[in-house]
Amino acid sequence: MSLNTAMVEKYRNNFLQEVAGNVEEGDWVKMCMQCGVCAGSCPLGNAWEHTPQKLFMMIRANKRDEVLTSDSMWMCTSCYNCIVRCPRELPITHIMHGLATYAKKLGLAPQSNPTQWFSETFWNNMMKKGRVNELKLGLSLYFKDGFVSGIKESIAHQKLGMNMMKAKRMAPMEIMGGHGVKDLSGLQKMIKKAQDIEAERLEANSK
Amino acid sequence: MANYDKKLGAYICSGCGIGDRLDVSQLETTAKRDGKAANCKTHDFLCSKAGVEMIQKDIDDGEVNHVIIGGCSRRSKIEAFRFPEAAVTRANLREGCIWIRPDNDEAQETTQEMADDLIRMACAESKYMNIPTASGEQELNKTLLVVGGGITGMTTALESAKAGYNVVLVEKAAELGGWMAQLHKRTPNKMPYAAPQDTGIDATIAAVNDHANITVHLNTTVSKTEGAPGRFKVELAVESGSASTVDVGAIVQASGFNMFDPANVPAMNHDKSADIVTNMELEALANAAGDGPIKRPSDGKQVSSVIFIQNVGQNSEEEGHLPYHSGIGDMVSIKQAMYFKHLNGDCDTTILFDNLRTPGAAGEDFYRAGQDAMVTFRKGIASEVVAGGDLEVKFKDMILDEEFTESADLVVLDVGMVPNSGPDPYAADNLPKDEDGNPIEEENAVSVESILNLDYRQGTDLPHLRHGFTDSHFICFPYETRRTGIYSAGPVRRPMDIHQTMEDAAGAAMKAIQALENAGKGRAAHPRSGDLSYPLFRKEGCTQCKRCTVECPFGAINEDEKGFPVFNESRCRRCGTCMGACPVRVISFDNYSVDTVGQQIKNVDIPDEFDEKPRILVLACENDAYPALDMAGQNGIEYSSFARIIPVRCLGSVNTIWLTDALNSGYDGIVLMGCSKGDEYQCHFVKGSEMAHYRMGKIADTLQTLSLEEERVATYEVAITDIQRAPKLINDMAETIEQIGMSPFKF
Amino acid sequence: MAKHEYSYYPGCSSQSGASSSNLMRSVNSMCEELDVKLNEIPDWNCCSASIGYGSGSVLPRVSLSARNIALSEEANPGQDIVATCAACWLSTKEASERLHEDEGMFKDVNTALAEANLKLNNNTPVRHMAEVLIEDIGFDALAEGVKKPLEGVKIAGYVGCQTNRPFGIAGESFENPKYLDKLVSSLGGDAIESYEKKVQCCGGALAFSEPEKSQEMIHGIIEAAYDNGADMIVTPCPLCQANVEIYQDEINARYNSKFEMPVVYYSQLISVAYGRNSKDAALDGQLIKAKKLEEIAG
Amino acid sequence: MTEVVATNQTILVVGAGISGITAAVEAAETGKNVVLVEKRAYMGGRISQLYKYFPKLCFPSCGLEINQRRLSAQGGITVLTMAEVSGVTGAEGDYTATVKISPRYVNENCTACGACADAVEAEFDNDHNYGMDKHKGAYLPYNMAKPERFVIDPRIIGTEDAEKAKAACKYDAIDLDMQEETVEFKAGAIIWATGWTPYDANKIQPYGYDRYDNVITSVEFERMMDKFGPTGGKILRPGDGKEAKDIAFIQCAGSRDRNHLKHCSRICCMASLKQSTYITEQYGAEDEDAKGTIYYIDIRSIDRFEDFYRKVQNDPKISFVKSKVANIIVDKENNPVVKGVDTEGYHRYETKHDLVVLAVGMEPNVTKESFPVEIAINEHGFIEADEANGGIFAAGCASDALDVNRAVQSATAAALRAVQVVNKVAGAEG
Repeated sequence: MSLNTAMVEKYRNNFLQEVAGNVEEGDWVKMCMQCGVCAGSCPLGNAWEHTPQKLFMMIRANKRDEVLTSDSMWMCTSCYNCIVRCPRELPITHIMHGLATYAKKLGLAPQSNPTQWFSETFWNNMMKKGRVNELKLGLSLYFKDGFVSGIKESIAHQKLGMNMMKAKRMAPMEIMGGHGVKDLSGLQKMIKKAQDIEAERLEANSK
Repeated sequence: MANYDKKLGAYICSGCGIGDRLDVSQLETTAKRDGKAANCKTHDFLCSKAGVEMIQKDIDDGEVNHVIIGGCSRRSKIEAFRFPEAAVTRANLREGCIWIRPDNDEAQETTQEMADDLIRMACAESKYMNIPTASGEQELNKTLLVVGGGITGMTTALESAKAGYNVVLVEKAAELGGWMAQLHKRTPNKMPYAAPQDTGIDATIAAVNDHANITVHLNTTVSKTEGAPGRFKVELAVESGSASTVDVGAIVQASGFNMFDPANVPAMNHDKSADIVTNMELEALANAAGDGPIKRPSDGKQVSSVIFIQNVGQNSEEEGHLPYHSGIGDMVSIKQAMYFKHLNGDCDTTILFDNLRTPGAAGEDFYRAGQDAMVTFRKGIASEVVAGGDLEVKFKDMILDEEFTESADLVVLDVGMVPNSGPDPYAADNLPKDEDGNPIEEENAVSVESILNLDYRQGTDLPHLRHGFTDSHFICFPYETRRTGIYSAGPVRRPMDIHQTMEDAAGAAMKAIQALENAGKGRAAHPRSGDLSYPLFRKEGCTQCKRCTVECPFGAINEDEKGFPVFNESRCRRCGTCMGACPVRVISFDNYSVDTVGQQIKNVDIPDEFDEKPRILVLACENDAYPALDMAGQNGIEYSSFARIIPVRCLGSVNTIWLTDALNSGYDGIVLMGCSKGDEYQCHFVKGSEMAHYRMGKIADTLQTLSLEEERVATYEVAITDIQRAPKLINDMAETIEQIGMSPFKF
Repeated sequence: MAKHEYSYYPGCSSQSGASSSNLMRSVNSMCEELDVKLNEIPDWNCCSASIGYGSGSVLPRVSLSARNIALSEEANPGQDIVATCAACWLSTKEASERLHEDEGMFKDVNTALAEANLKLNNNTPVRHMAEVLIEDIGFDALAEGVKKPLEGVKIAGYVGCQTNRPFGIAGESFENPKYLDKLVSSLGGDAIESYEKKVQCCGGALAFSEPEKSQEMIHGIIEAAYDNGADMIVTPCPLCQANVEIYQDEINARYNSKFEMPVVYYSQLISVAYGRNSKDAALDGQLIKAKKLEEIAG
Repeated sequence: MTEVVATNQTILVVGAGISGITAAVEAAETGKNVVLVEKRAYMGGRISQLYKYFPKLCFPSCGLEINQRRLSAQGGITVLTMAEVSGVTGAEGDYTATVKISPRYVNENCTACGACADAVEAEFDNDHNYGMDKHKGAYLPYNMAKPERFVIDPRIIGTEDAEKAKAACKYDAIDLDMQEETVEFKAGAIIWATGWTPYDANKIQPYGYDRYDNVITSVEFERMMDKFGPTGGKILRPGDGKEAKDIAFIQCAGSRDRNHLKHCSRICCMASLKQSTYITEQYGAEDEDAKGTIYYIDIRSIDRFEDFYRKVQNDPKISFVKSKVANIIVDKENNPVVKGVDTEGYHRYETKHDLVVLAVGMEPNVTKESFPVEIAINEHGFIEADEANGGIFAAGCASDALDVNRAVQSATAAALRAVQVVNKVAGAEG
């Protein structure tokens, strides 16, 4: 049984409880009073199909699939505007991140969403050396839709790249390796452990 | 009535510019010659210690017992010019004369005339008034009657007893406690406002039963109440048929409420399923549960999902619904939702609300506590509860803008409180009217059984304000009922929760205690608190026309077997509406009578027609219009020097004879200024202004008889804030006179 | 000994050859001038920024920051951690705060850290360089050291998001923080106080994935600076700096505008005002040259 | 020297707003001796700064007139203005209060003739009008101020203005050497009626009250309607003095907000509903440009007031948006533009108005730290009824966020509780 199915079974008619138990800061969702200040404060408000406040209402209304497959929370730029204005002090930014992560873990995150993809690429890039390699990150983004479109993208951004290089803010040699953490294995073991702890907990919650 | 030689002393202040603007020695002469004031003195700073001492010495020496102050307004320097052993009148030379007139040579003559008249008027008033003393018929009865043995009544009783008074507590049912005794828990009244609390009702009942100063009468109703504050005689009827009489000084009505009948909202299908319950019915289920889970009535299944529907039949214009809101229903539902969270484990608990009404500090804290306990709050309007094995609630989620159908084991309806207030004495006046002006009967008219059975000319119970509640109409004076010495408390007054009701009970107890104490001394109740005057009545002149008994805004006046009025002085609020109503002018007060005003009118000097100096009589309510005119003076707003302003207790006290006399003696115009009337009346005596307007509607006949133009008399509603408008109304009249000409009735 | 000493967390983008290497250079110059010594946390790792959320969930992300704090505590005991990047500062500070509030998480994190033979005590304040300037040095002291006042340079202070929210600088408003304006004034420049986009998000998180969305936001930020007469924008955040500066060509193409608005760091302003040359102030790292600063720097 | 005659059968009432006045008058009319202490130079408190009451739309000065008359008619009340209770010792039935009285520089000789005000020149922000206009260095706080006595602003003391004021007074009422004094007296019970203060709108940064001229508070709006207020009774934009016709009311400005006041201030919904009627009052029903928008989370018109809510809902000029406004910006004409999302069905708005009125919350004036004795105060700063409070009772908004009607109710109840104490003392003393 997939984790998703197990969660559906476990929480049945109570998505709010599921969110409270498994999503980063999800326990706060119940405290929303539907004032809408987050919705109005989001700089990307126009892009959201469901605003944070509406997502919270949908959670209470057990609209599980709609919430978890939504691309809305992937619009979050982590600007924290909602958090500082929320009259109930809900950590909305974190809840958005948490919902996104949770959806991804359950395999429900919208595959087509570019930020979802970028986020993963960023993480993988970072995990390779313990520090981000901006050049590789950029290139991998350009090439995300295949080699041909990657070349096109690269050409389109060529001027920018050249300028950055000229200003010594981009180093072509980075492609060969670049900066990194010395104790890479320690770092990776640490992350693995943290991931395991979370995974076990989620697994246990689904029972 | 007073029986003493009046010694008038006129004291004229020349300070505050009065001496600069007016010929003060002439004023003194006027007071002596026209005002017949034996003792006349001028002081350049009358309110100073020396000035006041000068007056006091004359009083102490027996030279003067009627003091006339010519200086600032009666609203100014009240503390300085308080001479309790003398009758004091004031001629308003400052705010009412020099401050409203331009300081120039041209205006000097008319300003002086105005001042002279003000002195004449004050002297005349003084001459015709008496120093009021209590009638001597008072009784001090330190016992209160409390009607209703719920939390309101019990709290009233305990609070009064704690202040050292005796209480007779009457309860219709066989036990004390009322609705509160049926509650499983109450909403919290202590920080941190996080969980339902024990009601503590048993301890309250025990405290009432144990208190030496409280006598409890169960299974008892009030079958008759007669008398007045300080001397009410109350007949108590016991269910068994026996009766007794108690004497009490004041009464608190704490007759509570009934629950709205959900049958009035058919879509909720309350009668179709035992699992659709009202909020009060849920309390019984919670009590029955003990410490175990709440079970649904139909089959005893443990409730695992419950939906609360808020606002059922409330705040609605639909037929059979309540036009108001109980206000407490959301708090109650949060409390009850917590029952399920505490008793039924993982129970899904949803509250469908429209506007979540959890006000104040305690309210918002409790709302958050409910959310924290995982109660689901949805802004949703329920359209129907479908009865069946599993109940279904159809509603529109207002946030998601979507129709939903959710099933539940139990549905709880938040139904409102309906006041248990007895029949409204003025029901017919208050009913909404159809196009022809006939009252439309309200469908859900409340209980018609009388609570107090008052033996009053104007009905058996406290008048309703709105929707059956006996609340006060006054924001500033929430306990002012229209029956002196009888106060209502708790949800009969307005929907309220336990915390508020207990505060209200203490407040009502305070007022009741105050009423009986003052009745014992012959002092008037609010708003003329402390006034010792009372209606005097010349029976031999009375024609038994009953106008006074009908028009008294406070239902104070009864009729004896022959139809003569019985004034019940401690019920009287001293507004003088009876005096204004009396066609044969047999009603008066020591300090306020047809003469005290009539003689002021007569003593104004009326120049002859060719002087082109009209005279405008202004009768201004002392609570609102008169202060507004004072403040006009304070702000240098000018008005006609032809106006002669007389403050009246209430426009309701204006007797048409004053107008007739004024017109006959050559006044050119009359302006009456009372408070706003109608549904949102601001008249402190409730009906006074309305009565006056009604009476003035008929003045046209008088004018016609005298062949005078209708425009010569104008009646206005004037608020205390009409500081610019009130002077303008006077000036308008001056202009009108200029247009239509002087009165032909000058001598 | 230097007057002020801190444990320094430079972050990925400040490394040589990275997008805000110019920040690093100007910070070094600034610190020399202010007698501030920065001791780099040895073997620091990426904080994963906010965008890490998609793949890294809470515990891994917090562990990343916890590792940096633990390393700092080990190598630079007793020194406050100072970051120059808003995202680095926020991630680290937020991790530290959450670990203070959540004992369970603190335990979990230490379990994870043990895999790397590290232990977190979590008693180290985490601060942004702006806090050091404002709180430890102060505007008055900053003004005293100015050798070449930035006279006549009109500068819009763009604070952005993460230096400002949710923590911000003590005593400053989230909606209208004034510290950059005060800084500009202290350096003798003209602060554009009516600049109303100072806390508007630049959409950095979406710059790569959904550039049309972020560039719309950047457009507004630059436009408001122009409308208010700014010669340049100053910012305390490398992500903001990069976003607002480097896409101006693309934005001009998209919106048919002609922006050429220099975007600099506070550290560059200070370096110039304190008399350092263009190179020390890393003005050569500008894609859009801050000519007025170059003129002053000589 | 101010003399206060008091015994342990005296009731001390702190604060002479509507609650304090009510408590004092109710107790005095029951024959009790009362000392009423007021921090301001005049009585009346917040209600003296209101234009109208809800739901009747009547004028607060009307009831105040009666109350002030009741107050002066009673010999039993001693009023101390510009006075603050600085210390309380003792216990129920036997308190000693220390009261600090600031110099008014005007004694009881004052006839309120106004000559001093004519003589002085300096002007200061007028607190009665929330600083929207100025008063002179010698001034009567407002038309109905009681005691009806002028005040010399301490800021002119030592200046030429002070000497001019003194010279202008013919009644030797100005005493420039008046000093702060401290009086001590007995009281059996104490009623704490210190009321509330409007939440500081400067702190609500997203709404830019500190930055935008045309964003004002509800209490300021109230002053605008007063014909003797700072705008002469007109609704004018502070920014440019133009008439404001399209007015936004923002609810919960500082209330129900953990960044500000956690509690619901109860009155603001009704206050805004009331203020929305001022639009028609000012411009008439026919003026199509005149309209109001109420942005709210929940409308809490509670109980009998619901019919007032319905009345406003039926007013075509007034619309309701269920939304906590996210922030306000201004356009080039300095018009406030209100931004947010209508949460009923998700509608994003960015609406320009002429004027924004923030329905600011009620902050209790008491703080636990400032209280002279140990007392039960909840986290919101309101005094709770508690046995441990002894003979000290809260009245009105010192006890909860209350409207006037409920405040008076609370004050009447507090009067009884004080009467209970002094009656007990009287009983014990025979």
